Amino acid sequence: MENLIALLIAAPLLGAAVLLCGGRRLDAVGHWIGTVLAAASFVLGVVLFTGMLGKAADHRTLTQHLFSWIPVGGFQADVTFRLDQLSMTFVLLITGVGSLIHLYSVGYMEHDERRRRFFGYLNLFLAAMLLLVLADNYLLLYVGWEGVGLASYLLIGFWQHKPSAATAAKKAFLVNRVGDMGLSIAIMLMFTTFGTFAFGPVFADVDRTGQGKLTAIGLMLLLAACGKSAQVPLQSWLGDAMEGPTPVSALIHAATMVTAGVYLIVRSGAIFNAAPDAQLAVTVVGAVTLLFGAIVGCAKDDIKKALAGSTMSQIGYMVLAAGLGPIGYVFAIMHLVTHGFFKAGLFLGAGSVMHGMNDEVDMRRYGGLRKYMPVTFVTFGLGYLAIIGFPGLSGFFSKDKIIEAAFAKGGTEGWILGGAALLGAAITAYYMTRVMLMTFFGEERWRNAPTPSPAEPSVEPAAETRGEHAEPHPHESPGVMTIPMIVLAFGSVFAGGLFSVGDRFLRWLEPVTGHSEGHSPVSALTVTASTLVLLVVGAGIAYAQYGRRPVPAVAPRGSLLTRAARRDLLQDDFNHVVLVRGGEHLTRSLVYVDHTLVDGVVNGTAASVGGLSGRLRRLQNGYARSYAVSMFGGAAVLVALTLLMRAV
Amino acid sequence: MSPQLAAYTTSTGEAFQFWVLGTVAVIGALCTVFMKKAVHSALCLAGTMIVLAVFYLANGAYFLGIVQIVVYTGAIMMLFLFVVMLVGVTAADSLKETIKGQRWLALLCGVGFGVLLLAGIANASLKDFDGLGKANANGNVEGLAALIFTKYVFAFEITGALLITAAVGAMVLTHRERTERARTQRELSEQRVREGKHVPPLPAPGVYARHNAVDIAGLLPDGTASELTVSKTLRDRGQIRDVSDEAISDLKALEQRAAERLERGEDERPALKRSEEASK
Amino acid sequence: MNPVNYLYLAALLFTIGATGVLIRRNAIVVFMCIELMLNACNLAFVTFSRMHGNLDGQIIAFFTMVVAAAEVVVGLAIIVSLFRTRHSASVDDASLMKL
Amino acid sequence: MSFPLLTATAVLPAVGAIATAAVPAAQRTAAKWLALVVSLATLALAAVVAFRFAPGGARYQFTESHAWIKDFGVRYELGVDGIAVALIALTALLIPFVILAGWHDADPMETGSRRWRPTQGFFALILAVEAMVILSFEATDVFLFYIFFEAMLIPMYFLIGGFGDHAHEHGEQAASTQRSYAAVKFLLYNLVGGLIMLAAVIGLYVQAGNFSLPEIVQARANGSLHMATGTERWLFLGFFFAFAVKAPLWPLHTWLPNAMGEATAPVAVLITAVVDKVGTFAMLRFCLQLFPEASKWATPVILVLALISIIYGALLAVGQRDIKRLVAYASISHFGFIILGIFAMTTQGQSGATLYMVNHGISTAALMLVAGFLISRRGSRLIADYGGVQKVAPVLAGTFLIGGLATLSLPGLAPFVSEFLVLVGTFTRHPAIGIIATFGIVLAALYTLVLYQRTMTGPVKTEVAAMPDLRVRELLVIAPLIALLIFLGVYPKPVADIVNPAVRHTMSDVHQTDPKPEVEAAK
Repeated sequence: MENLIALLIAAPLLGAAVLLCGGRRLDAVGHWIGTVLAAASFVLGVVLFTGMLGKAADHRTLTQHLFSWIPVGGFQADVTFRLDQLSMTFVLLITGVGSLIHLYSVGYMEHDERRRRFFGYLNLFLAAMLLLVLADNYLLLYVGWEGVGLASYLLIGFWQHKPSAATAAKKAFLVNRVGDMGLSIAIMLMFTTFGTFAFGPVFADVDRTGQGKLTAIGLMLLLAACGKSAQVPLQSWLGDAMEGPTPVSALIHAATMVTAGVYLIVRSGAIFNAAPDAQLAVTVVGAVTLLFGAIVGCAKDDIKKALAGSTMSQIGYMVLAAGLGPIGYVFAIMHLVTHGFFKAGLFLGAGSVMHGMNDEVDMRRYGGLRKYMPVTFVTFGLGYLAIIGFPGLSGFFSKDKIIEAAFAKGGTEGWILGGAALLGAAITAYYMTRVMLMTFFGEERWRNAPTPSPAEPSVEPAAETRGEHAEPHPHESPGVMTIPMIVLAFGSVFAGGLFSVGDRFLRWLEPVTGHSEGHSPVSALTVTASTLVLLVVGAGIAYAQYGRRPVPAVAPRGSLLTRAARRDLLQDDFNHVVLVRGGEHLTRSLVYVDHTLVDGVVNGTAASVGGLSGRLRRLQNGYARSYAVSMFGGAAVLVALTLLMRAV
Repeated sequence: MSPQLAAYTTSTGEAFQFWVLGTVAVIGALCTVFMKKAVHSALCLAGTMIVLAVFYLANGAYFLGIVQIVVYTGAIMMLFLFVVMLVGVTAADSLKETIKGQRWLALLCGVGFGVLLLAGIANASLKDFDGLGKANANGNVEGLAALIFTKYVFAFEITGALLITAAVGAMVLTHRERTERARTQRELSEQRVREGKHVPPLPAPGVYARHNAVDIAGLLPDGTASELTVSKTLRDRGQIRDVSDEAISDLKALEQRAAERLERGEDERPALKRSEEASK
Repeated sequence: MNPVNYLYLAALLFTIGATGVLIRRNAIVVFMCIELMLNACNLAFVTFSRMHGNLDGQIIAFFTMVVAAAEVVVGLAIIVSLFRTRHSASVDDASLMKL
Repeated sequence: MSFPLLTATAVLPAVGAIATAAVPAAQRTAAKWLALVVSLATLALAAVVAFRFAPGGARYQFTESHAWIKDFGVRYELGVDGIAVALIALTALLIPFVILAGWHDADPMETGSRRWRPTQGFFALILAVEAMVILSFEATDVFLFYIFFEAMLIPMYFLIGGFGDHAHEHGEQAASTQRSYAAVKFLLYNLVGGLIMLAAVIGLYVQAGNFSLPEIVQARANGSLHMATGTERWLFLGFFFAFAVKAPLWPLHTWLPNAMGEATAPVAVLITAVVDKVGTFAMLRFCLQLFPEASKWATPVILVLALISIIYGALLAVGQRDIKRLVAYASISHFGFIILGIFAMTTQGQSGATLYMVNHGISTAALMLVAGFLISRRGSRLIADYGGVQKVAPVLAGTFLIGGLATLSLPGLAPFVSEFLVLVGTFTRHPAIGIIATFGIVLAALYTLVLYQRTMTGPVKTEVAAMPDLRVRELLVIAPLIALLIFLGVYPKPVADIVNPAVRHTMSDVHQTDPKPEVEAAK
């Protein structure tokens, strides 16, 4: 049984290798190879899952030791996989959603001549992500961690001829690198503290070490999580990441990779449990981000960026939950899974819309599409209901639990966090309704000439590369694209219920993450009720704004907040001014210093020597007579010396 | 052998001779250095050498004395003179120093070195002379011969080889290999025409009864000298004797005298006119 | 008078010759000065041979003369060829190792 | 006595160099093939050394020792420990690729050009460098080492000055002047270092009475050879200066960008991947073993300098306009890491540093050679002259990206292992320095990705529109390097096992042990 674990990773890895090295002769079948291998990994996952279900709750952890990776003195890093309930959950999510999105991409990327490479990258991503969740020690996890970063870099920048895409990819990688720095420092800290960085021993020794070390480790892990999961302050890359093809946004930047941060925190639960300060930081980050993302999501007219903002905010929820400790771990993961379903579905829906609209992404040029693409409309709609937490759908269960848990943390913190979560729910309802209305309802704004909107200049290259610019003829997407959407829609409808009935999910994960019921100051019922009320309010406002009144084709100037939100709350401007400009100045001045100062000293010495020898050269004037003088003088000196010798 | 040679002090005769000729030698040496013209230097040097020859004799080196006169003063100095002629007898090089500080350094070193030498000799204990009495017992030349052909025979042979080599070397050095074929008259004339200057042969030097004329520039009608008329070698050596001004003054004198005569007789005037026309 | 004076004379002549070598530009004169120095040496040798009562000094002087003869021959040849190439017998003009 | 394996490994390329140089001008291609075959044969010999080397066995193996200059006790003494084996293997491995990559660099240039470049000379010089480098890795006699340490400058000088790359913004003339400037700078810089080292070598002889490294180390260990503190420090500084110039360590680095910028890509690889390694290797072998106390005394300063090198080199790499100079500054940053690891005085640090030398050699070779192919196509070194290459030459772009990713030490590729080891090793002793050094990985990502973005992505520039993709020869050069990068990234154990014992010896020489983790201490 254990030996199958490696195969989980091997399958997509093989796919990546074959597709990337295979060359053009694979262009015809490449996408199918990729899809099949992803599916194979999924099947394998299911097999392992069933096998795991067969065992007792405490004996479900499988480990597979492949080989010793870096053995240097006390530093022993092995390639060992660990498959327990937590990683199992992720394996199924990753491979499942992954396979579906592979299938979807077959249709979506049909017209791209580099489709083979696209699937190669997708497989690479799957492999890296699986490595991340299956690793048994932090260093191996780090490999997967950066591996997904690489895959996301490649996929965001897949249309590299678009400067915007290339820039976005670079930005994503760099911001992630900052997070990775946190992870590596955390690993070093673990090594110095515990002498190892394998999960088991580290968690076992947690109680033997001081508070401070653990807090430091926790904060470093949080930094890593912020980078990968686009949490404040490292969230700026996610919006730009939407430059990538939509399936990528769905798989990497909604369902799986961006949730890695949550996985990291939950996985390191033992450490965080022992470091309350770090936990507090985590919750704060989560709360801030969930509001931040929601606000940004409200202002964006680009459908994908709006969804990206939503992703940010939803992950904020998860991080918040993860920060709550044992109360929240399970719900964090649960929301993570359900979110994986509905957000992937939403993105695929958005992709399908764009597919039908010549890659127009500006929602102000959509409208009334429900007639033209019914399947997309229905699936998207279900996803919408799920995310806003419509009673009975996935989002309702998971999000509701998180809000309760937030309150359950108790004390003022509990109130603040819970309040933030509630507010977030309301805003979520608002911006999602807005998206829904602008896209599928209202009059058909795309009828009049589709001049590219000034707000989204990056659209033009996309349009000219994939499909010509013309009056769009919205149409339903082919089967390969709709089927995954339908499946995901099912997921987003039923997953929540499936998990929550009889706390299945809770009992499934408890052996790994542990669980404790917090005593909530407000009853679960109150929370649910207030959530629903806020939900209605948010949706209502959105309807009032976008359902009743016609939507202007060009975005109005909007209030100060709106404009700020359109610019990601000025976060990018800050980065630009402080980091980019500053960095440029720094490097330029350093180049100058290196050339004038450091090198100048060297060249100066050389020049002075040259000058001196130039002066000495004058003595060698070539006149035999002056040489003769020196010889004669020398002879005289010698005579003098001999005489002196005799005298002495 | 005169007994003085063995003595610690020499005879007053030799002393007298030393002081007189020594002075001459030093003066000669100084002149060698300070004469403007190489010829004079050579002659002064010859003088010095003869004096030295006398000193050799006085020192009992009869053979060397003669050799000195024959080889040095006779052969070598003549060789010098020969070369001096070749390079230019009357070319006087200025004693003005061109290299900065050279002269002063030279004098300084010279004086210093001299002083040191003299000091060295002075404080060397050279009081006892055992003279050449024994050595020259059966003739100076025989003595030398005995040494040369026994003890120094190899050195002797080698010097022979050296002389041969030197002779050959001199020939090699002075022998000029003609790299290109000598140009014929025709070619030369063609070249002249091509260059377009001096198409006719160069003008002849001015000829006057009272000079040998080769080194005298011919005069242009206005009485100034023309370089072209003197051979290149002389020009290089700067050995052109310019007589234009004295010629002009002669002409003046002539006319003056003619004028004096004219006051007596009118009949010469047309002749003078005629001569003027001729001169035009 | 003590024959040592001959040595003093030799030293004087040698110094004069050396100085001449240093201050004269005409190669021929320089060469003459060298000859002067050689002669000064010879005088010294001869005096020494008188001093020590054996003829070795004279022999050396003799050899010196021979070598001087050889040297003069070669040296003058060099001067002549120099003069041919540069049309001057000044040692300063030959301050480069090429024409 | 047994077959002198080490001598053979070094002599083979030397002989090959002479033979190559002797090939008549007409058979240019023959010379190339000869050089290639010789280098491959050397690789085979090096492989034999590597595989017959017993990690558990004696410290120095395959030792050879013959009297050479009796009066000064100079001996022809060879021997390799694990570190040397790894580096010899690296050298022998890279040279064939260098030769293959420079296959056409030394062809006589087309008519109308000023210079004729003797092909034979180019390849002969490369082999000569190989021989000297290998010998300096093998020598256990300080004086012998010094000789080759210095001698390898001469062929390098000619390689840089004689065969520079002609892509210059201001034309051929400017290129050649720049080139000779760079070559002279390289030579003088290293000669000065070598001179100071010579003084130290003599000083060492005065102190120890012989040049044999093992004997001196032994004598120092058992106290029979005592050095005054001041003396030891001066000698240490003498040695270290030379190695720091060669390595190069800030602020002695300025010769590297010129040299690497002006030299052809293969020669640049030779400089940074092979020759410079002698410097860091020598720090590990001579500085630490001969002068343990002085090394400990100087550690703080050296660590700071290394730290400056890391950050400074990375920042300057970001600011470069010239591809090759960018790689050069990146290398400076990496050498900072190596030196950091060496003087962290921990097992992880020093093993990591040794692995780093190997991995950096391979990764830089990959990146630099692809860059060379790129430059040879466009005829310009300026980043600004490129754009959208990946559209026209995807394979080239891909390999370039992999090289870049190796340079930013992406996990899964070899450099990550070594870099992380160095960081951990430093962190365990000097946490602050470790953390600051970690910023280097962010900067590395910055300069690599900026380079890739500016050259490979974006709209296709008209000048590169007709650019051909990698040819077979070039693929032959790059593919193995990349495969090696991946293999060593996934399974570095073999190299680590060879290196570890040697590092353990060194650690004991400097009387150092790894700090214990807190938990252990608590137990």
